Amino acid sequence: MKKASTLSIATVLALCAAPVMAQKTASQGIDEYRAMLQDGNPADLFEAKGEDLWKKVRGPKNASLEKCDLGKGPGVVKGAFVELPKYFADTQKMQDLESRLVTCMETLQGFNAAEISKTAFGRGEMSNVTALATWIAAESKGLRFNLSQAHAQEKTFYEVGKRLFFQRGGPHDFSCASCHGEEGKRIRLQDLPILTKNPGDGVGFAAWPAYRVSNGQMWSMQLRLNDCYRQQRFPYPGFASDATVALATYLGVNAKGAASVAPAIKR
Amino acid sequence: MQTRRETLKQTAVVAGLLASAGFPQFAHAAFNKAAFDAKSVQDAAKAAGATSMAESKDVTITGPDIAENGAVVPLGASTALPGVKQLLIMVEKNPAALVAMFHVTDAVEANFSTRAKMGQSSDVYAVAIMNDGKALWAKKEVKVTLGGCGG
Amino acid sequence: MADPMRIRAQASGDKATVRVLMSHEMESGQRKDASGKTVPAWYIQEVTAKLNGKDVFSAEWGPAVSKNPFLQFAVKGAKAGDKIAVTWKDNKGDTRTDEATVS
Amino acid sequence: MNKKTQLVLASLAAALVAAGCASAPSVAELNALTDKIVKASFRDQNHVKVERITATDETNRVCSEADVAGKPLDEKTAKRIEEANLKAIKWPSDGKFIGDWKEGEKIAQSGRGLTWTDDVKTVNGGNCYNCHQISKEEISYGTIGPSLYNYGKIRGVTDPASPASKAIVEYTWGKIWNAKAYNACSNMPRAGHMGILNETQVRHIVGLLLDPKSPVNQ
Repeated sequence: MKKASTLSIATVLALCAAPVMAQKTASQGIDEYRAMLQDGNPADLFEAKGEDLWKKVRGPKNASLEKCDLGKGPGVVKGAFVELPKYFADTQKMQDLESRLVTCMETLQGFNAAEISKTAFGRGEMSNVTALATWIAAESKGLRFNLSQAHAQEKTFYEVGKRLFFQRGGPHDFSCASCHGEEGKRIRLQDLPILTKNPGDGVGFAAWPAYRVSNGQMWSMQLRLNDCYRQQRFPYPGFASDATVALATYLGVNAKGAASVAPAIKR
Repeated sequence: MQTRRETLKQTAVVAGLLASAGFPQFAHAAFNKAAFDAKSVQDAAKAAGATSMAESKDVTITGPDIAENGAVVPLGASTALPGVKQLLIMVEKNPAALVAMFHVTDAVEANFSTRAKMGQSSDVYAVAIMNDGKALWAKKEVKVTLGGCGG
Repeated sequence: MADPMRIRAQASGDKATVRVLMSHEMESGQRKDASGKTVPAWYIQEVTAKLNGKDVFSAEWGPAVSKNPFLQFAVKGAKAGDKIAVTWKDNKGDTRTDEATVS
Repeated sequence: MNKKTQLVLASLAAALVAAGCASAPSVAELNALTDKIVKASFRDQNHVKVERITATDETNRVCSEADVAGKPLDEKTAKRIEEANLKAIKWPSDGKFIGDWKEGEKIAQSGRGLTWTDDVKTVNGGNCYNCHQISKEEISYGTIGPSLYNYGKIRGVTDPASPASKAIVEYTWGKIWNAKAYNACSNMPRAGHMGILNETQVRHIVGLLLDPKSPVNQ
């Protein structure tokens, strides 16, 4: 069987059980193509921008984000990414990385969180949130996902996320599970990670934020989920809404033990 | 599109920058618009100074056999031949064939890589323009596939 | 102001391989926006590089170079500790220079 | 985050505390909370309305619940769902099942339509290649559904108009129109039933699969 992995090209080549010869050649070609792009991931550009934004004095309160508590104490960046989403006592809610960043931008820097959340992806402060998330994720590269399920809300959000994952709807009756519920499947030539369990290192939840070569955009996890819902023909999930955080909790808990490669480079 | 006035203004800026940076030895760094506007591989090479064209095993074009996405196709051009003035990377079926023109000096290897946009499957070319105006080229086919769901 | 480049320069033997990522839209001039109007071309036209202040590399690009461009070239005689400075200039006259130390 | 959900969560937590209950919320409570979170989190965007996921039919509801439980539907429920969907199939008004395979191929290739970024006037595609191999020429195909290459040939359809082919022709139409008529919780969309494809488009797809001249059957 084929194991979905954009990283271990050799593994894919070796394990790729393609039905016809022409197909095999094509997928080998695609794997070579992906390998060629690994060196020189433009996500580096966003990572650099994010680091700069973290340290820069900005906003109405003229402050940096260096005191932001991402869950491991004020200013601790390394390791935070692989433990999110989690429950935060100060806001009394479940937050993912982006939701938490927006909270810090409001409390520390004086930005308007609601305004940022309403901003389209890639625009204004939202593009800064994405760059920040890219850098923070990069600081946990190689670390393994290990979300807490200690707090009652963390458990509840996992359960809600599971229900969202299997929620069929829209004109096509699609749920997340339609595409990500079985191992070794593809849409067109695109490998689909199974997301009901740990899909492996650097796959699925452990690959985003990622740079998308198709449109030259840096995609955060929020945008990844948003676009999945778009293609599912679902209505629009609010940025950092409870549904997206619950779904991310389900995916993150399932990814326990997977090493993060974010920021990755994707089609 | 650019207005004529903007073009003129920009030319002035470029000239000013070149002068202030004291770049006279890099006179060829001025943008060769004719080469980049040319539609075909031949016309672009000619505009870049080629007087004749011949296929050559001494020039190498690198790229994937299949590109999952035409927006980003890694391409490289190289040669070990002495006397190379410029190395060009071209995509035959793009609206304008020329993607990038690298000026070869004694200080760098004649080996350059970048990434190109491709509108469709096409032959891609590496063209080495020699000091005497001869252009030596190599080509390979790159297939561009349709990716995910959208299309 | 354009975002900074990422430059990696690595010496091996008698040369240094330089890999550069630039932050730029590289708008082709072929694309139409939502209202059907052509988005004007906006792209890096010239890239130059200096080794310890001396010109070593120059290239001209068209709008077919990908967004957020990647460039790789090798500078002869460069060694660890040398400075590589890369400059790009686009068709609107915007320019940016960044520097890296060869490792 | 919005206040509505926070309230829901707070009240849920309060209820649990008040009951002196340290155990996890019940399935019913979690289902109710999920519904509330969905209502609070999703919004209309262009022509795509929230009702698309809040007003789903019984088929989607029972299949989602079975998926969450990790168990297939019980036989009786599955049968009921399949019968209801079978009854809802609209058969070709003019009795013609087989359309133009060339048009069918175009529809099978297209994944357009019905997202919030699609224009409401977009002609919907069938999304077929996203999940199925169909013709041998197209190498960019998905594998969520089975290969449909040689679909008609394998099933011995040499003349779709012949009485011998009637059953398979009808099944093919029915499957595309409403896949849940044959498999209650199939991953396959109900192209005709949900208005993704119109009758003419379904006819072309059936042609693509069953016409002996179609590349599918070469």
